[in-house]
Amino acid sequence: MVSKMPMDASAVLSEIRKGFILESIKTGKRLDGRSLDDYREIKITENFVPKAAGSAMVEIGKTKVVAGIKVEEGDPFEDSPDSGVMALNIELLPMAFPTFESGPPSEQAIEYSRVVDRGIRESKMVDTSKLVIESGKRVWMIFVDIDVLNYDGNIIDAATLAAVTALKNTVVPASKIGQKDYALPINATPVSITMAKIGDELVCDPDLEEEQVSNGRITVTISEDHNIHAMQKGDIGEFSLDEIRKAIKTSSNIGNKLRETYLR
Amino acid sequence: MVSKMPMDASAVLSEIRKGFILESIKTGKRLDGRSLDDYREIKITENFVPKAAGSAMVEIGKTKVVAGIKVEEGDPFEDSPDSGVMALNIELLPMAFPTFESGPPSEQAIEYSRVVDRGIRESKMVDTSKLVIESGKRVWMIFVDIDVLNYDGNIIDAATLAAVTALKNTVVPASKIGQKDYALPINATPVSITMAKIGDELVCDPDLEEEQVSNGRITVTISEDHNIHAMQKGDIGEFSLDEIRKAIKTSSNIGNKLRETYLR
Amino acid sequence: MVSKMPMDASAVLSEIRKGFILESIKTGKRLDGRSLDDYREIKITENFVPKAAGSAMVEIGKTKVVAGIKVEEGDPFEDSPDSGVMALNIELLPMAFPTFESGPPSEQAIEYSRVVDRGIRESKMVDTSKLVIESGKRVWMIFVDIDVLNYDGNIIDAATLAAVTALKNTVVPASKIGQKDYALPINATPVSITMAKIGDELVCDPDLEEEQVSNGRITVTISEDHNIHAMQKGDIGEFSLDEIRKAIKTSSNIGNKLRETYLR
Amino acid sequence: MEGNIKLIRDDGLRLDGRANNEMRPIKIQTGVVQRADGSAFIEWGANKIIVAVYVREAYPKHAQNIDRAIVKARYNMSGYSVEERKRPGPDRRTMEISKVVSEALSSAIVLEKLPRAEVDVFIQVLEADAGTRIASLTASSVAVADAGVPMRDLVVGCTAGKADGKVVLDLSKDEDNFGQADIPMAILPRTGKVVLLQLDGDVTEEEFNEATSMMMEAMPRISELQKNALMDKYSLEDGE
Amino acid sequence: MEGNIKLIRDDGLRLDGRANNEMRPIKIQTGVVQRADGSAFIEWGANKIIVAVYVREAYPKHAQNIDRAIVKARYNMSGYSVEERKRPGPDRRTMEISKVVSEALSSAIVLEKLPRAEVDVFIQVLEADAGTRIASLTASSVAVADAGVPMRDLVVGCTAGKADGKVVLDLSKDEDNFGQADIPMAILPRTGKVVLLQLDGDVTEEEFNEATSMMMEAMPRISELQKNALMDKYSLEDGE
Amino acid sequence: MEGNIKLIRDDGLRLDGRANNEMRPIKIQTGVVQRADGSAFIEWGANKIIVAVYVREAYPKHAQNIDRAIVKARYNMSGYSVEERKRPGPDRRTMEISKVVSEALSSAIVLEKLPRAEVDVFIQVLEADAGTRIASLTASSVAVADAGVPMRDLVVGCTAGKADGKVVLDLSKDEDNFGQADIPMAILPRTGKVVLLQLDGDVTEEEFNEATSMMMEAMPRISELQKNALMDKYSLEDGE
Repeated sequence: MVSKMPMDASAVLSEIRKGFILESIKTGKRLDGRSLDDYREIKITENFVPKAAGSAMVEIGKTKVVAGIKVEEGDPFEDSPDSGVMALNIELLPMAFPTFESGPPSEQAIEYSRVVDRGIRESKMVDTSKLVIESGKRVWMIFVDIDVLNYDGNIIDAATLAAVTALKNTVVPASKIGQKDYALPINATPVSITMAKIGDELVCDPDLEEEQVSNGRITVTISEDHNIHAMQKGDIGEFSLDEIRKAIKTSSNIGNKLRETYLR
Repeated sequence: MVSKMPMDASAVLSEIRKGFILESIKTGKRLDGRSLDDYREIKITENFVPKAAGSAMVEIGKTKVVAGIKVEEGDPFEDSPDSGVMALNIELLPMAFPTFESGPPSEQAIEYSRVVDRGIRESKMVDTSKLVIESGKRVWMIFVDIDVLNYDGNIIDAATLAAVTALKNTVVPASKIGQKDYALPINATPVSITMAKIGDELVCDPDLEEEQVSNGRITVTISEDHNIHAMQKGDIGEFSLDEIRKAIKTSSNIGNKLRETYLR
Repeated sequence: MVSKMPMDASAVLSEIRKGFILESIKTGKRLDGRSLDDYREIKITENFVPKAAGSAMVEIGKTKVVAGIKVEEGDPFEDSPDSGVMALNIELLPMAFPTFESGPPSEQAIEYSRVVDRGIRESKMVDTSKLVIESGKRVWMIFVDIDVLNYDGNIIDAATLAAVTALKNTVVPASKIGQKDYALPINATPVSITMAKIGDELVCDPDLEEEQVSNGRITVTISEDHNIHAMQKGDIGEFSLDEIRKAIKTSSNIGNKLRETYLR
Repeated sequence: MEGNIKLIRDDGLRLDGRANNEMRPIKIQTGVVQRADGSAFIEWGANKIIVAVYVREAYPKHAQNIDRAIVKARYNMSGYSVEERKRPGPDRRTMEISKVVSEALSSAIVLEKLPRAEVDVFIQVLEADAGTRIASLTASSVAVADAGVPMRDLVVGCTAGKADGKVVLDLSKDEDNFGQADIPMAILPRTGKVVLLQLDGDVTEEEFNEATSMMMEAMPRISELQKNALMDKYSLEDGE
Repeated sequence: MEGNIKLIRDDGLRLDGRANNEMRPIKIQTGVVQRADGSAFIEWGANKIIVAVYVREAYPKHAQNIDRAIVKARYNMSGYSVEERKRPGPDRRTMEISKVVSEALSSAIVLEKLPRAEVDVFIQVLEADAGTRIASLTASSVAVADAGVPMRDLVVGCTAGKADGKVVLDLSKDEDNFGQADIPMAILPRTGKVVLLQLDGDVTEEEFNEATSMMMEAMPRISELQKNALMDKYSLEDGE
Repeated sequence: MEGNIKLIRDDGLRLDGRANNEMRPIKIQTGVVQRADGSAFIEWGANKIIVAVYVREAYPKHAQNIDRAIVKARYNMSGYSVEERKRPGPDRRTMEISKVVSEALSSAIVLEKLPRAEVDVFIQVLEADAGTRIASLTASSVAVADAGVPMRDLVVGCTAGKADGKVVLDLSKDEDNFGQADIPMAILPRTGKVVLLQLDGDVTEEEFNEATSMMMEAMPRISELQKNALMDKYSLEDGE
């Protein structure tokens, strides 16, 4: 489906507004009063969808996402007979932004999904070895569906927070197969920190306007062991190695704070 | 695929012609001489496709459809191990009308299919309990495919008539699995009656021009027990509750006549 | 996906250039110096993709294709329990020509695939009876994927040459199931000869410019038994029966030469 | 629709304790999708549905109606909204719902006031528990009004059906699955005109009449909730 | 194409009693799809195929040829037309048939007489019993003429093949499934020029020549049926 | 990414005999797809990848950027390029690679020099053996230059990762499958600025720094091969 009014998202931002954003960031303050490392207000509603096996609504400023988990029986992959399966998908719903379209996922939706998925998968958050029903034959499949309801920048961090929160309150419905329900076994709590490069600065948790003036985005996903489990440079733009190393340090600090505040 | 000459079907009807239709209906007579409750001439050719398990061509005026049945072995649904499966699909073939397109079914085709399907399914016409080969493992699947070859209004009634006729002459090919072929077990004979609201009147079996000037359509499917098994208000427009109740009475009368005349 | 700059491939050829081609062919010589029956230079690189079960790159002039074979376990067709399965597919990669598009295969790609497939299949080149692992249950499936990398006319012959060469060097990986690897059993070596009708002449191995001025194409696939296994008249245009019979004679002669030179 | 499961208790109430003509609780809220021109969130029993509306020039040009707006509702279910995980994208059921909801809204919107426009109504079912099409339409109507689209009236919907042989209002999930009929209906409350009506199952003429009367009685209460949701927003906006 | 099944009886006739060079019965009728610009219905043995033709401006603009028409045939099979239920929509086989039929018709239509136009030929196979592509093309040609599209000649088609080692005309389903070769061909009868030709199987040059000669002999009879179908319509129209 | 397989031999070298910071052999060639505006073929270890570039007006018009070019890379794998036959068409992995490669190239191309244009970069992986995205990007950059598209610098890429707990350069297939981390990176060598960076696995900050330093050291050698490929072509062209 083609979009109704073809438009480049960045076109909506006037040159004057762009100038304001850039000038402000040079001074270390952002237009909404945040310092460069500040996140917008974060609101988490756990178990937002009681019928799901786990769920959470996460709002970062006006960005709003819902993650819901379904746990179903399925076949293991041939090359990992003793491991459950996790599949994660972000839908950029057309309600969330004028240029988001119905239909198969866009490159943007797929990139976001895969970055969030890697952070969770590589941190070994979910202990998939405890999701085996019968070795090589039957395992639990964890479907993580994340819907973006309103888009105001920084989907990746909102989606990671929502998915991690939802997984942490997920119950495996083992009673369906005559066993006892049990909490999804969790080994780690990954947090992703996304920064935009605006002018010469790295700015945490960019809102939509900031994304529109940025030259590149970088995401770092870190778990409580302080190790890096996923990184992604996105969008057109470039970073020096120093900037990347600085991004890692920032992520480590802020990631810890977010984890302690929102993911206990 | 986009249509060749983008056009709104209603655009082809001149304002003058619309006026004629409306004026005429006010007087209780339609342009082709029918009274408000009259159907056009109905012609049914049974077993039109001898290779199918059952089939019929139905013409209502110039509207022409063919229904064909295939009966194949398949798996039952998990939640109904002792029941055969029926799937019904209407194809609005691009040959039937200039704006009908190839490709996946349109919303219109899907709505029509589902209305026809519900009338047949909810009247319990086909006794699916007698289509079980092995409980929970193997059942007969009844595929009802309805092709619209020429479109001149009132597809739903033509398709219902064609599907019901075809099902009534369907043979289950049980000899394929070493049993005896048998007639598809039939419990009821549903008939659908579709009316268009034109001006302040309800008009049975609208032709294409009448559909184009109507404000809403209503279909009622009734079987010989006089019970209602499906209803559908379609298209933009509105009905009073009185009109709807009148539509039910009309359907009951005309449905009986159609059943006796065409579906013995 | 729509093409970037909508254009009819034939539109790129000027009327003057067309005149040159036609005039030249009348004299029995083509613009590049070939006589009517000559092929362009043919270059075959066997085992171009060592990881595949078999492979070949074939260049005919500037037309360049790669065929690669994968051999995998799979289910036999219900109606041929004692036969392996072969599936052949040509991809007209968008890199090969400005109007080739990504997405599902075009009618052109499908026609080419099916003509190449028929020549190989009907000549009984691959002895599929020797590809059975367990009768009715498990067989070897031969996937022949042919990618067109650069398009300068006569895809069908290049693809047939590439597929036949690749099949001839294919190894069935039977060691995967505890048996011994073995060379794919080959019974015949089909060669396809494609001619274009240009003016009143039949011209072998047309290049792209010649295809653009031609009125019809004819392909004949012949194996060493001299029997015809596939024929296809393609494109808009017409042939007399005499021309077709002449095409068969030409194919028989040239096919033998190609087989001896390139497919020993 | 099977009838062999007991859906009415010995005390005459339904399994969830409701009387025959009793609705589930409903909450409606607007302004929930800031990016959109209008939006609404409805909780109807355990149903949770969010709707956002965008009003724009129809595109491409040849898809425009020069004298009126086109209304396109798209009913979509989240993967986690139902018992078995729903695969993304439309299916035949959701496409039919999108069509009847579009038509019901079109019957209420003053289409001629928005020539060449497309009113896109995006419906997302986050949690489904019977009656989603009617809850979606009821919320959509609020979201459309919230977007400032001129309407002749707010569409309001409701379902009735037959469970254990009795006519009941606002079917629960069990009643929907195991009852004998399901009748969703929507009206323009000012005139009482019906803009959506479907039925499937097995009902007599008398049962149909009983069901529609029951729904007609319930409609004003739901209509009130719609108006309150819109007023709350504007009074809040005034108060800020 | 397997050869181990007996397809020629001891009396030298085929399983269905036909001689080697004998066609199945053919009936052609026009004016069967009233909505279309032209149409035809063909029964060829047990094949039942309906064709409708629409002539219109090609759309979008950049898909037009400024100096001639585009011909687009679409061969489509009904779900019930074949032994195993056919899923709706094109597959590789039907797409190839659509292409060769389009090209054969294009070779007969005076394309330059209809610049910017698209001739849409919708072919629906209601019952299939071997030889559908040729029966489709033969009927399409009548439907195109019925639509008033200028043609140099009516395309007429036929098949021959090899069954039990013998060359036979107009293959039956069994001969198609179990014979050794299938050769569909179509010509413009005035000039005898070939506009469609395909072959698959195993034939010698001599067998090919025998098959094509056999088909050439049969063509005029089929051509006659096409003309009669068109004349019937017009004489009927005159008579009304 | 599992760590239970031995990837470093007792002599400290890797399974294929390379030292920690040793690359696989690389060959680059241009002018391999004559029809295209630019092209390149890269062999990187057992990887075989061909890239062709077309520069054209973006279509349709409303998809154009009036002040700069759009870059669209499409990474595609041949059916026979991997262990298990790959079905044709994009999947989620290939779509992500297409996106990051497009963005990396966009960061190097002087987009403003080609207003309204689309630079189509078609990448075909004929044989895959770990590190294809980086090899594709490295070759794409050469193909784009070969097409005469103005660039600020040739993008050059490389991977590092962790295998058996040690940081190693240019992962082999086994190291990719059974190692603990994979870090593809690409830079503009003149400034050292990073235009592509991904990571998945498990690394400490120190290991990340070691890996990136190792890659930075290797980049100039790969960059040299790119330049030679372009020079070879032009010297050959001069020599002809």
